[in-house]
Amino acid sequence: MSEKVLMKGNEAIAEAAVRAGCMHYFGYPITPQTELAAYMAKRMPKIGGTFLQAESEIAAINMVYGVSASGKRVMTSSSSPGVSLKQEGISYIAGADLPALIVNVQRGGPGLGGIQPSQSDYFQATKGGGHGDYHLIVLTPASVQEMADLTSLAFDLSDKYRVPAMLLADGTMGQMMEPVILPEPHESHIDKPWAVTGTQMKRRHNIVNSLYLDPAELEKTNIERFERYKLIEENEARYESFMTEDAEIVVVAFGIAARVSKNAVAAARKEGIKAGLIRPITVWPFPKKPISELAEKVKGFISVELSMGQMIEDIKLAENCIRPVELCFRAGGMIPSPEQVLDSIRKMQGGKK
Amino acid sequence: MSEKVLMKGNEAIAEAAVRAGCMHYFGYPITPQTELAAYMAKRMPKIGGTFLQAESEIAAINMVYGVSASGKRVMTSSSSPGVSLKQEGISYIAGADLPALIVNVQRGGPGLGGIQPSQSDYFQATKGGGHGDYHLIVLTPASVQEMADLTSLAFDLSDKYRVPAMLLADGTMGQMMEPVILPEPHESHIDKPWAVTGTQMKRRHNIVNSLYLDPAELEKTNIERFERYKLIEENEARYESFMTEDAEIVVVAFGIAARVSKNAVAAARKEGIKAGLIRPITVWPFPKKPISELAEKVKGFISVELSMGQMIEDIKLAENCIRPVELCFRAGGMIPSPEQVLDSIRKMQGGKK
Amino acid sequence: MAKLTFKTDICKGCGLCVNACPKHLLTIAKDKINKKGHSPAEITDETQCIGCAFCATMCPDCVITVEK
Amino acid sequence: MAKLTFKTDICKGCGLCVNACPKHLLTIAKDKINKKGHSPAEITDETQCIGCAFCATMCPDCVITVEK
Amino acid sequence: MTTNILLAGFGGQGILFAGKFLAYKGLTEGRELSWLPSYGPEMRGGTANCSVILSDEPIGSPIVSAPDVLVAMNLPSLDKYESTVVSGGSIFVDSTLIERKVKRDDVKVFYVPSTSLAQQIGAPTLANMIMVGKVIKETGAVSYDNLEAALKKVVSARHQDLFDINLKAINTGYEL
Amino acid sequence: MTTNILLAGFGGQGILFAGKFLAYKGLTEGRELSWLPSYGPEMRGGTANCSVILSDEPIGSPIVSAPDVLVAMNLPSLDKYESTVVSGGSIFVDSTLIERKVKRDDVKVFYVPSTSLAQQIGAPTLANMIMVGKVIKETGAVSYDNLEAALKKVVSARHQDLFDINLKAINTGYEL
Amino acid sequence: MTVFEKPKSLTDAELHYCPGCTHGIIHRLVAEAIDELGIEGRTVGVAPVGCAVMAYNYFTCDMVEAAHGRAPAVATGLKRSMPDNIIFTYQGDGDLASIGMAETVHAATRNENITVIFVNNAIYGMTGGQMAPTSLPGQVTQTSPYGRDVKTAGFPIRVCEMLSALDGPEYIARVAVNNVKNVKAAKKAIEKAFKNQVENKGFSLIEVVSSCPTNWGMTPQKALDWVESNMIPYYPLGVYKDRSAKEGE
Amino acid sequence: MTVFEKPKSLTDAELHYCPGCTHGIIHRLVAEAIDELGIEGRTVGVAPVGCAVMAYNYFTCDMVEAAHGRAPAVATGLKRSMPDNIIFTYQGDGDLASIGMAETVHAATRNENITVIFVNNAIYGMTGGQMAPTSLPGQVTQTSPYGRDVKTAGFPIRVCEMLSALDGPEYIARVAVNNVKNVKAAKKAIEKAFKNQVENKGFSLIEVVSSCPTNWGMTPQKALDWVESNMIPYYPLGVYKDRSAKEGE
Ligand SMILES: Cc1ncc(C[n+]2csc(CCOP(=O)(O)OP(=O)(O)O)c2C)c(N)n1
Ligand SMILES: Cc1ncc(C[n+]2csc(CCOP(=O)(O)OP(=O)(O)O)c2C)c(N)n1
Ligand code: SF4
Ligand code: SF4
Ligand code: SF4
Ligand code: SF4
Ligand code: SF4
Ligand code: SF4
Ligand SMILES: [Mg+2]
Ligand SMILES: [Mg+2]
Repeated sequence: MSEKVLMKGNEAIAEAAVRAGCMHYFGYPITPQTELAAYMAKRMPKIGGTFLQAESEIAAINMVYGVSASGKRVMTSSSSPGVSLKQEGISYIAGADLPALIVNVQRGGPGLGGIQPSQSDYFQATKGGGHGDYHLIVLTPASVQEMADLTSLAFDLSDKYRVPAMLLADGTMGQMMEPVILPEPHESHIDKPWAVTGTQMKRRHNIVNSLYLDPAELEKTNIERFERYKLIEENEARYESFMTEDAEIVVVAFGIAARVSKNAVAAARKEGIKAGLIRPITVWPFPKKPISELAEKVKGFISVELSMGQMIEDIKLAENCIRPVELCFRAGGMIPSPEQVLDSIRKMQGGKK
Repeated sequence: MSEKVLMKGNEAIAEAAVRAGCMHYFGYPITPQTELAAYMAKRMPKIGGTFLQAESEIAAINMVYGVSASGKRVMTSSSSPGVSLKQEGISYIAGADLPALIVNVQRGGPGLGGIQPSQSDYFQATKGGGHGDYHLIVLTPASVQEMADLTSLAFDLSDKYRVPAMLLADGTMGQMMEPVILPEPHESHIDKPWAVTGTQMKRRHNIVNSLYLDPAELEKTNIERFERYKLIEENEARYESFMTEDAEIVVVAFGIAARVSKNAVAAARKEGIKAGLIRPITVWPFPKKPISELAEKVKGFISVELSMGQMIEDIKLAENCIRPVELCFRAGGMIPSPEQVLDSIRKMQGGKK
Repeated sequence: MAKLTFKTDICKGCGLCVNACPKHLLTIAKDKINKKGHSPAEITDETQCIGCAFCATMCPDCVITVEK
Repeated sequence: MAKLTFKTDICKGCGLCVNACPKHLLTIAKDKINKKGHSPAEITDETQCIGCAFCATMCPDCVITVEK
Repeated sequence: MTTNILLAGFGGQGILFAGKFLAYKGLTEGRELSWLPSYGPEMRGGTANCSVILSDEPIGSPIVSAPDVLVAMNLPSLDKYESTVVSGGSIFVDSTLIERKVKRDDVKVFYVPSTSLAQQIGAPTLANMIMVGKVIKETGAVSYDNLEAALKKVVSARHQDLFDINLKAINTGYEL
Repeated sequence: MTTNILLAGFGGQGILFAGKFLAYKGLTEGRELSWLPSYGPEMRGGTANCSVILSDEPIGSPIVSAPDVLVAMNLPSLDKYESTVVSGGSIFVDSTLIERKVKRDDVKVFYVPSTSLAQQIGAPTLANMIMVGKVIKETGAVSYDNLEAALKKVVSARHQDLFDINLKAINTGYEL
Repeated sequence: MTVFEKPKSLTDAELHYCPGCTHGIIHRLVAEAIDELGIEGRTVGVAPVGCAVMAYNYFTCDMVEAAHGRAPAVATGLKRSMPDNIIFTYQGDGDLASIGMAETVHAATRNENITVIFVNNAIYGMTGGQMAPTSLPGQVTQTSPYGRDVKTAGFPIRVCEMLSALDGPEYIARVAVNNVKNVKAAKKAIEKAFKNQVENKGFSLIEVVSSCPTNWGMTPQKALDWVESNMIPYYPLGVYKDRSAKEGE
Repeated sequence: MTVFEKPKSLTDAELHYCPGCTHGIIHRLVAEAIDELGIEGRTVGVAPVGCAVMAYNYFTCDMVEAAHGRAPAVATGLKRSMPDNIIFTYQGDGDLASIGMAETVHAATRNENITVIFVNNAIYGMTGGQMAPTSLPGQVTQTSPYGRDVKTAGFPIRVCEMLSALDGPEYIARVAVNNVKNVKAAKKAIEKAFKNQVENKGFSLIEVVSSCPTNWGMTPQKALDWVESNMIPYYPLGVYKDRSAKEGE
């Protein structure tokens, strides 16, 4: 096992990607994820990989499309406005059943907004910011260690299901340093017979495409894809559960919001309030099961978000609107304090809504 | 009152926009909405307005941003992949509190997909395809008459609330012809003291902007904006209710799906099944009230969509998961037949799920 | 004399070959119609053909094969 | 003789004016510090100033006003 | 009364135009109506079809999947849609271009050699309007009165010279 | 034990670097830790601050909103954060740049003329590391042993020539 | 002896193009170049969004369908991950010079080692005849119904001239396919554009002045005549840049 | 008599730029042009995303903040809806020549009647010093840590040269602000670029070769020297296009 090193979250993603066999990076500068590209700019030339600063986010995502079509692991990273620009490209990648990793280190919006941490691209990431019916596998790291680990996982899942993956982090995760044990180098062993590597005159040509002028055929590909999505929903929903066994009030939060919430839950326990935390590690697929199970026995849920309230809808859908779900939020780059979360917990404990 | 004329839906939007005082159109060609631009290309030069074929959808939406900043009514139109490209621009318009009309005549996706009618950009339109916390006022016409009427309404609402509006149509609505009574010409009477028309040395400079480097300030603008959203949710949710008074099974559908569903509901009634239809005219704000009220007395809901199932989530949230909500769908450009919808109604009538 | 073969099925009757022939040997067979609904090109007098393949060069649909 | 006025508060001590002065009259006051934490520029011998405004021309922050 | 009409043929046969005429005719009669084309990329060839509904009540779906009236202007269209016609409905066949007969016996069938007729009357591109004339006569979907008003609207301003020949074609069909 | 440290000052004073050193020191001691900078557009000036948490348990939020230890390298920082320090915590003030005194009396206060000291030892840019030395001495947030290992990691490979002077600065602070 | 037959690098699929559309000729020339250089097995083509969108069905090599305008970016990805493969894009004027302008200029300035076939038919064919960035002044299209007014709609872009002002690209040439002579010259230029890539020389772009009989509203032959009389005068044929040749001088 | 003072069209807000950053000089020149032409009351400026993002705080005229790279499109919208107003954009090299390349070329080819101030500092200032499309060969930046390798990162784009190849634009010139002489010439060019708009002549773009001491890692004066010794040789100053002048000849 490698030793612990101290790294920024953005850098941990980069190094973990390289170790996952990703030799091709395309990006366009934007705060707060510039360290990721800077790391790649140093690292890739040394190992014969590609670091290319594309002319735009749009070019970057389409370069990703090209590399992925060739069967190689590939990634891009950006932050909120840049990820909006990638939406058409992401929809194409999804529509062509190509694996890829897209990193969004979110900042406050809408518009140019600000550069402080945010989680307000949750809807965009989970419901489909691009056009058409599709999903991304969306992973939400809550530590620098997870920035690395989930990067590895993202590549593996994406290859396995031929579904693009997104690492949905926030500025805090990108900028903070923590000790991290980097994953061992590993490559994909998944065959990609569909890749366009040249026929070598040995097979019929491969075509990477998302056009189906016959709507019946397009419908068929959509339905087939949604069958894969169903498999993913069944097998790949991930979450961490903290003090939920006997919890009466369950906080649901991911990323930095989960870190803050953990403090709050611990503090609530000290006050004798039976609080717990469900931390989704994947937000698509959303970990419905633990939430619907808890719904049977708890008083209510609190959605803690760095947004005006987006995940709260998925919580309600997961728990079948059985219990109240309250929102505890900060927006625009602000981060809720443990005290704010604790207050929400207390309020739910006190008043039965 | 003007006489009935026969027009394609796409053309009805264009003429209605002109009559609503929209003198500026920017777009980039894409099927199935080309007739809209073609109409504008003929009409605008004759009335001293602007028709400009932009170099891309991105340029078009940013030209819209520019005109809107100057206080004038302005619009753009496109179809699914093109609307994905506009997401950053839409987020900017929302973030700068500018009114504007964006028309999406949807086609099948994801990716290049196909050119047949679809409703699979529902999530993108209603949950925010762009980054950050924001909403559009999303109107969904179900006839050529509504293509015209809702265009007028969209401009008015957008100006009133300083929230961009989207007309979310499908290819069928754009391509079909029906008799239509065009709205009388009318202009906005809403003052726009924030517009950048030149200070004329008479006032401090106006700034149209969505950047707030101080996150507390950005949060404040977000919260203020969400207060306006709340007003809109309270006052502007629109829907048509068809045979729901005594209904046991309520179909929820918009656009072409609603037209098809109306046939199915009528057919079900003939079979003695008490079916009804709620047709959302706005999907953001979603007409929660009629649905939650009906939930108390009906057996269940059926969401009929030209997608793999998107609006169904909003129906569940609206009815508080009290009754089952079944999905009846076609995807990729296919359109459900009245028989298919009728089958879903029969199934719900038969088996209690 | 050269030998011309037409894949008549896929000919679209566009007439570009007709114009390209320096010997004016080609014509669109107005009385025929292929399964795609087009009147196909044909050669009037093969004996005069010099095998220059100008016709084939201008054909967008690779209808014509020229042998000498 | 020209008269120079410095808005010392907003000077960033970049030194571009110092280099621009053909008469080498300007200097950065290393011992002073303004409220933004910069050592501001100042004129050493105003009597020598020819009022060419080269200094002001190169100042990115409009610190200097020149009168003659 | 509601008449669901489906017109189908090659691109270039004026299918959409024929449908438009019926729609405008309906409009001048003050009826409810809808017209919906199939649409595709602009490349020539392939099939074209169009749904027209004429009714005295508000129209639900504008898509005609079970036509009362089918106008088939080429074989692929007949093959594709013959079975969709409602029992008791009518099928109009361009018998110049379609050699086979309709197989069903629960529908009225009209064989109209419209493509050769069109050539005969000196309007080779107006087989479509001959069909329209025949449809009007046999189905009463729209009335025969005052054809001119509708035709004026559908023949674009720039091509009013084509007005007379279109009228002639419709009448040719009507008088068959 | 958990120590929540907040370092704050002007951009350019090496605030982030000082925090990084503490973080690396924690790493070499095998402790749990987090380091979180404030970040902004690259334009110079303005304030910079950084949260460092050192702990023997897993760390929840990496944001230090109630510091045990505040290092204030300029007046705006002291003004902003003085009140956030926990009762019984410590405040380290650069007394060269900050003329006023700390108003609270429920905290330990250390006035360190680190900017002038730095000039005196010939390392004008290392006031930050003098502060670090003092923090180590007074708080024991990290141990004094084996400073070199941590310093080696934080001083980038290309600048190992700066190693000695940094060490000197830390020791200067430690020995105050 | 066979004097002329369909190149091997074209599949047997019938082309969906309109009668007399020059896309077919250009496809054939590309296939001939691939045949001639013997690179079919290692070539990957990138289809645009435009009438040629289904080019992926027509070439026997591996194919990728790119988003509208982004073919050069997709090709960049392909080339960077498979430097030994031969990558070409096939793009229309809307695709390459309007929505994809940034991708075009940047692939050129990077001297990305790819081959770009640029079909300039002065119109948006696929979407039914809208104005293209290369539509001529005064040209009537669906979106310039009164003729392209350069005052409001701008001047046509001469892509070769513009790209030649960059340091990056290796080879930039303009050809036409309106008659036998021009087709033969076009063939040579296209071959050179592929050969450059084989020899790692970098970015080659061939602009092919072509026609769209359908949307120009002309017979196929009239359209070719219009190419001669209207297009070529505005878009002069020739080699605009040939870096190696220059270096070789 | 006042020989030199802050122009009226600048607000009293302190500039947030780094010490010695030439953005300040260029702002002043723009304001002087506005003052001189007496157009402040009808001018609307468009700020970019880049270090000059907050330019909206510094000009006394109405201002709009555009998305990264899209200022020419925003300006087009403003100009089309208010033809009597004077619209200018102020953009960096990343903004104008990388992400915004398509918008730049198309505004130019449309001869859109706007004024573009293009600040070429060969770097992405705001985001902390990444490679710009105009970074010089060999230049070390955060994303070209071993120096810009033209083989993989491409050649710098000479915007004036490229745009001058288009028929559209009215006036294209390159100036610098690294010394008094150049600043004075820059002022003239910027004034002309505004005057052209007042006279409805069309698209004018002034490229201002400038510096970024912070991300170049130099003192402000060293950075200006580097402009002289490295930037100007690669980006020669001068008028690249002046259509009316030509017509007048
Ligand atoms: C993002 C996006 N915008 C617009 C379209 C619609 N569209 C399809 S092809 C095309 C232009 C085709 O013109 P050109 O590139 O000149 O190719 P041609 O058909 O003339 O060969 C457009 C605008 C699209 N598919 N995607
Ligand atoms: C869509 C988008 N992509 C990227 C960014 C991040 N970004 C902000 S400024 C900038 C580049 C600034 O460079 P330049 O235009 O040269 O201006 P300078 O700061 O050098 O004056 C970038 C990439 C953004 N805000 N939006
Ligand atoms: S080969 Fe030459 S001569 Fe023979 S038919 Fe063709 S063009 Fe005419
Ligand atoms: S050129 Fe080809 S497609 Fe056209 S008519 Fe001649 S053979 Fe037929
Ligand atoms: S005005 Fe001229 S002489 Fe006087 S200080 Fe400034 S630069 Fe020097
Ligand atoms: S140029 Fe201006 S900011 Fe710089 S030192 Fe001189 S006066 Fe100060
Ligand atoms: S529309 Fe034009 S470019 Fe497209 S296939 Fe037809 S003729 Fe060719
Ligand atoms: S980073 Fe560079 S361009 Fe930006 S303000 Fe600082 S010196 Fe100027
Ligand atoms: Mg074209
Ligand atoms: Mg720059």
